[in-house]
Amino acid sequence: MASDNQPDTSVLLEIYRRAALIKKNDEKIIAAARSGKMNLIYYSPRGQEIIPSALSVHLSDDDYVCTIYRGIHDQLAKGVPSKSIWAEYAGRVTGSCKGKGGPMHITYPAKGVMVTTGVVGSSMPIANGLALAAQIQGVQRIAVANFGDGASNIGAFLESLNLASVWQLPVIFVCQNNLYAEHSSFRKFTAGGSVAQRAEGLGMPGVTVDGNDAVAMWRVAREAVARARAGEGPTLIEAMTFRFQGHLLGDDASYIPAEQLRAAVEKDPVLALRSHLIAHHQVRELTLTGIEAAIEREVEEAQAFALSSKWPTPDELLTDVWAAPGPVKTHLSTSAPT
Amino acid sequence: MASDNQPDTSVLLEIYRRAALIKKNDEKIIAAARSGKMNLIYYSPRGQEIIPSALSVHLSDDDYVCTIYRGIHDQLAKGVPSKSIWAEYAGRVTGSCKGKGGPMHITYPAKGVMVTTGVVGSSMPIANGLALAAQIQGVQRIAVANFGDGASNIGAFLESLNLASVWQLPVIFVCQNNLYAEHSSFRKFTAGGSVAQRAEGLGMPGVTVDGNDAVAMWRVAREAVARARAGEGPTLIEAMTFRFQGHLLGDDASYIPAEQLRAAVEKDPVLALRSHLIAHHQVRELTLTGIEAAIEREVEEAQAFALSSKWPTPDELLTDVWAAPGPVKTHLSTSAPT
Amino acid sequence: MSAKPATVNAMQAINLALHDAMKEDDSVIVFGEDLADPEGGGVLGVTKGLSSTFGDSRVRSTPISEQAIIGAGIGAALGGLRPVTEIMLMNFAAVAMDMITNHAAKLRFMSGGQTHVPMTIRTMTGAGAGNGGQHSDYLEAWFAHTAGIKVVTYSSPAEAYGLLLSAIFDEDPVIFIENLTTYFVTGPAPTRGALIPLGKANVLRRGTDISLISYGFMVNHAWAAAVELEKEGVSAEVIDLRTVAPYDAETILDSVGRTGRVVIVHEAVRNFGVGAEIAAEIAEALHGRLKSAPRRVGGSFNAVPFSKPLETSHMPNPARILAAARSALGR
Amino acid sequence: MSAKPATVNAMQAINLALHDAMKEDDSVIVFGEDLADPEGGGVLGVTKGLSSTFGDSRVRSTPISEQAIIGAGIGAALGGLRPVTEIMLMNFAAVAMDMITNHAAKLRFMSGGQTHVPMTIRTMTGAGAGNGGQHSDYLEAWFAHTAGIKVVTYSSPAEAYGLLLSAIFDEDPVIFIENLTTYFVTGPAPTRGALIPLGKANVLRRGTDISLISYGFMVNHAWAAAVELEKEGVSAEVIDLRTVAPYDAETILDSVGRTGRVVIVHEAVRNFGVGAEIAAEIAEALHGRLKSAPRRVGGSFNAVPFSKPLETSHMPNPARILAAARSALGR
Ligand SMILES: Cc1ncc(C[n+]2csc(CCOP(=O)(O)OP(=O)(O)O)c2C)c(N)n1
Ligand SMILES: Cc1ncc(C[n+]2csc(CCOP(=O)(O)OP(=O)(O)O)c2C)c(N)n1
Ligand SMILES: [Mg+2]
Ligand SMILES: [Mg+2]
Repeated sequence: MASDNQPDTSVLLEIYRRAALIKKNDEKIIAAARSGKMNLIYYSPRGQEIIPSALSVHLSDDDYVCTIYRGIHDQLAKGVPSKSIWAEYAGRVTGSCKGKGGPMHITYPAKGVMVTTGVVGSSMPIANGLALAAQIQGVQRIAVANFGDGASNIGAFLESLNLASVWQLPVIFVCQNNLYAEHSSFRKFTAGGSVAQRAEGLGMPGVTVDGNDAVAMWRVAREAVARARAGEGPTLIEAMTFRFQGHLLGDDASYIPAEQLRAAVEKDPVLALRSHLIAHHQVRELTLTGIEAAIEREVEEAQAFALSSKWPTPDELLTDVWAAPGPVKTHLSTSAPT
Repeated sequence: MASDNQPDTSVLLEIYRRAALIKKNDEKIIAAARSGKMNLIYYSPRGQEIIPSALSVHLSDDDYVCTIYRGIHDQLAKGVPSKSIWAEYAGRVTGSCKGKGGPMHITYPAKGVMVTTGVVGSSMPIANGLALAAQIQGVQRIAVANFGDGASNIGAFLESLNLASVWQLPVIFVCQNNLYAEHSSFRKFTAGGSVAQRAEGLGMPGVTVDGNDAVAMWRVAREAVARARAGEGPTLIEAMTFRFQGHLLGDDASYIPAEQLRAAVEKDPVLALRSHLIAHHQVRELTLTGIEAAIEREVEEAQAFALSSKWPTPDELLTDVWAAPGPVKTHLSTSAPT
Repeated sequence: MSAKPATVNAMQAINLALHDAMKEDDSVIVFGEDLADPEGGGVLGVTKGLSSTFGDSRVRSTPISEQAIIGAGIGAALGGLRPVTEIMLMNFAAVAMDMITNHAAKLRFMSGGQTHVPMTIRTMTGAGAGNGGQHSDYLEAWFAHTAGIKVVTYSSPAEAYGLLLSAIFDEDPVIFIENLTTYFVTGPAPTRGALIPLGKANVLRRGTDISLISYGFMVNHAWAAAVELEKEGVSAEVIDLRTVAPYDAETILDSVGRTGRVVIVHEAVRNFGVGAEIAAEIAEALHGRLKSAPRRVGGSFNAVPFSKPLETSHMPNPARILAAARSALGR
Repeated sequence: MSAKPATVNAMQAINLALHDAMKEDDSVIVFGEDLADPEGGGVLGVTKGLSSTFGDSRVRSTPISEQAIIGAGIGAALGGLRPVTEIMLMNFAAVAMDMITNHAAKLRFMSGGQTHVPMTIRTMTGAGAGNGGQHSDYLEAWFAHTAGIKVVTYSSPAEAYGLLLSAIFDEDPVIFIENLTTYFVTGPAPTRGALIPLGKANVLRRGTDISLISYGFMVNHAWAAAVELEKEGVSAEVIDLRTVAPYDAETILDSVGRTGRVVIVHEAVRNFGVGAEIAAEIAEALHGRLKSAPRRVGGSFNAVPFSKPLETSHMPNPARILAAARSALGR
């Protein structure tokens, strides 16, 4: 079935694995939060799993990702271990950020997850800088900036896209358009009605894609990644999707018309991909349940690891504020006194 | 000669009068600064006179204007008396802002000049608010935000245009594209190559016009003003023009190719309109010299007024920081204790 | 809005103040992200009902555009209205810092008094709920250092009502700081329609041995420390600044002049905080009359951490205030 | 860059520091508005020659996009480079305040030390040239109040060189504040290649009767006041903080501990300024050892006015420092 324009089965299976991993983590995090095992502010990515899963199969660990508070799907898809995230969510010293950052600031450089931010719009300017570093260093790395539809109305969006075009940076702007920004509907607050359309005036291609369609998303991402790696500059991808939960855990999403939500949930993109694999790629149910069982174990272990880990001690307040004291440069070696 | 699509002679004459007034003020300010009579930072609008002159004939004193450090043309066209500007430039207490604001902050509410700003991009968000006030109050006022081409790359541009569209505000965004932002050429730093093109993605019409062509500018402005007054929402006008002087007085503009500058100066828009009036509107030389003589007198008087005015006294430092002390509301009249 | 409940929380008090201000004066308008009723009347419901009552012209949800929000507030104020804008969380004020400090605060002065900006900026913040480094900061010192804008906050629901009304009807821009914890703490209902004047501190408790000066939710911690001190035979005066900037120097100097000892408390990080100005002013004005050095208690100097034990150690609490007070008292 | 001139101004010293840093380390990159040679090498020419020497990959002019500039600096730093970004004037830092304070300053802490941001932000400011309310402010107190970012400035060209080098090679973000007046004042040339350490104040002049503490161009005014005081038989110690935050408390407390009197001077408005923190710290640490109250001299509390006589009265000057010192000395 594989063709140049079609991911082969193994790739689709890997996309599914990542999406299912996100879905399972989400399920268990919500359960752990609801049961009081963990106390955290949580922004569920349920419904948006396919976007980073289909994108990240084109990326290596060296490629950079910046994401937002609603970012666990981006982090997991990029390879951040579940247990590092769980332990951070639980506020433990074994978390990716020693518990200092928390859910909104997951960082994991070994997998290229450099910044998770809580300020709308701020993933974009920083992703530019990561791409700039790669460009100047002459390495093949690219950078991905994830953000929401609501972020397309904040100033940093325009500044970032313009600069990326002017410098032809190897960066991809991925707008995960879930049609809501907190309680605000996309159409009501986004003039022009399209994020992708804003790209042209900022000198780069803008593509709208069904982000819940693994194949379509894989294709669009592949092209953007190729452009970036070839030094042809940035791309804006507007990946259409939908948020199954409220803005954050505890939000009942009453502002979303019930019909709209039901329709979206019925087309659950993770289940859709699962069915697609069985129907069109001859993948056996057993293969999938095997993958799912492994995921179940990983997530269970992550939870156990997190909840049995130690809390940080108060002295952690004083470290990582500045560089630890140490020797500093006192003389340049190349410009000696004359 | 007048037609619906053509300003009649009296209107064109008035546009010329405003443009000539700007040109003469500019000439004498530069002379006064060079001779040391006045000590100021000055951003010459020479070359851009037609834009506000052709726009402002569609406006009344009640309409609002926000402009930038390079704003004397916008202020004079809107009717701010030369002497208020001169006295402010000279730092005297008779200046429009008692000398406290200076050249970058000329304010003159009687003519609707509400804000002159020194921060790139900041005229736009504030103009929205003035338009919002008019919209809520149900009055016919509209607001104009002037800004440069360089300002189309700053975040406030996107935020302002989007909000103006979402709320359908009676505001006009006038980008005076003089092809340079300080020493930076428009093409090199503005991805996409067009400011007007950015309007569509932000839900409003964007029009590019030769801002140095009085008739074309008058026409485009008329349409935008009509749209705003009719409650049909905002318009972005990209008025192409050129800056004859450096960014500010003292800048030799060596970064501008000599040929480009020469070509622009040869097509001096003020002189072009003058010739046009004579050639196509049967205006007599005598009429024009009469206008010019009156202008000459006004500017001479403004200078004399400014230079003979008193300086502010140091106690002015303590006033206008907060409202002067006085009685404040202590009880609401409509919500009494129950 | 009918029967007056015996107790309200700060959310209800703020909602009532906005309601009463809008009813009082047609020029009061309210806008910010998610705050109109179609968007749920605010993410926590603080502004619920306003757009339904006063219409969607005067009460508007906005795109996520803090510069445009504050800019629109400035312009609307210049155009004769009394906008109440909202920056959802105080950290996001950083996004609109240019509009607030270079424009809202300065236009009166730079225009030579021709224009002014009677805008209120409501914003909310506070550590303690695990919101982490970009959602919890107290940044009032930035605004206090800016001439032309006032900083106001409250320590009880009733004061939230009266102070917010005064902010709205003030002729200058005011940052009105709300606090997440206070949203859920109830207290006596405000006197309907009564404004509490800006610029005047509130002496919550008279005392003779030491002055505890604070503002916002931390006043409650100062109060708790004072109660504890009483058990130790120490009479502590507790002062709530209410208006953080410009603050009521007279009341403070009078108090510390009498007690000779002072602890200043705020949730913002201690270093270069509002407490520094107050301590410096006291040290200058009362030199030779202080029985011990002025002390300051504030957040530890780091981003607000997420992990519960760290967040707890980061924040001031009654025990830390007590410790500072005891040290000031030489115990 | 060949023969060492006897004297240089701050523009030349800064240019030389940037040049030497770029030569030393390929990871040093420089970008900001108008600063590459095709755009004139900076509006005042401070960065002239850098792009021609080091190429237009490492030295770049940018669009007018302060958020994108600082964001790109943060990202480039995370990616292993040492970016030197430029915010043309300090007031425009307000536009990028979110990037600077919510991100650059906090990423080390929020990532649990996994990432850090060795970025320098050069910016320039200062009253005195009639640039008015939006182009003259000293805003260092905002950054000093933010954990994770340093504030550095200089009082002579040679120090501009050595301190800027240290800022560039520091592992944390640093705001390096330049001053318009200093661009045109010459002084002895720096020792090529020598860094001046951050975090350490410079005792410019030893004295026994009073300590004058300042930073930036105002150090020169403090010096002038000290010279005047000497004529009156008063021995004044003059301290240049060099690193404003975190500042060298040890040197300050040692000095004031000896002299027992202090005047703190900065151009920023006095209220809630850096001087407040220093005065508060001195008052706390040296209670009972001060011969007079700590005094502060700063800009008057208003936007910087345009009109010359107003601008002049707004700013600190030797006479005002002298007056404060005399009052501290009881004269
Ligand atoms: C600058 C800023 N303003 C406001 C907020 C509060 N806020 C948090 S998430 C959010 C909605 C963002 O929506 P969108 O960009 O569509 O992302 P989504 O949450 O849908 O993934 C808002 C307004 C913020 N975090 N930062
Ligand atoms: C936010 C901000 N950044 C930088 C500057 C410095 N600056 C002043 S004018 C200017 C160029 C603006 O160019 P443009 O918008 O084209 O207007 P023009 O001067 O050509 O009329 C710059 C960068 C500023 N005033 N504000
Ligand atoms: Mg969304
Ligand atoms: Mg321009």
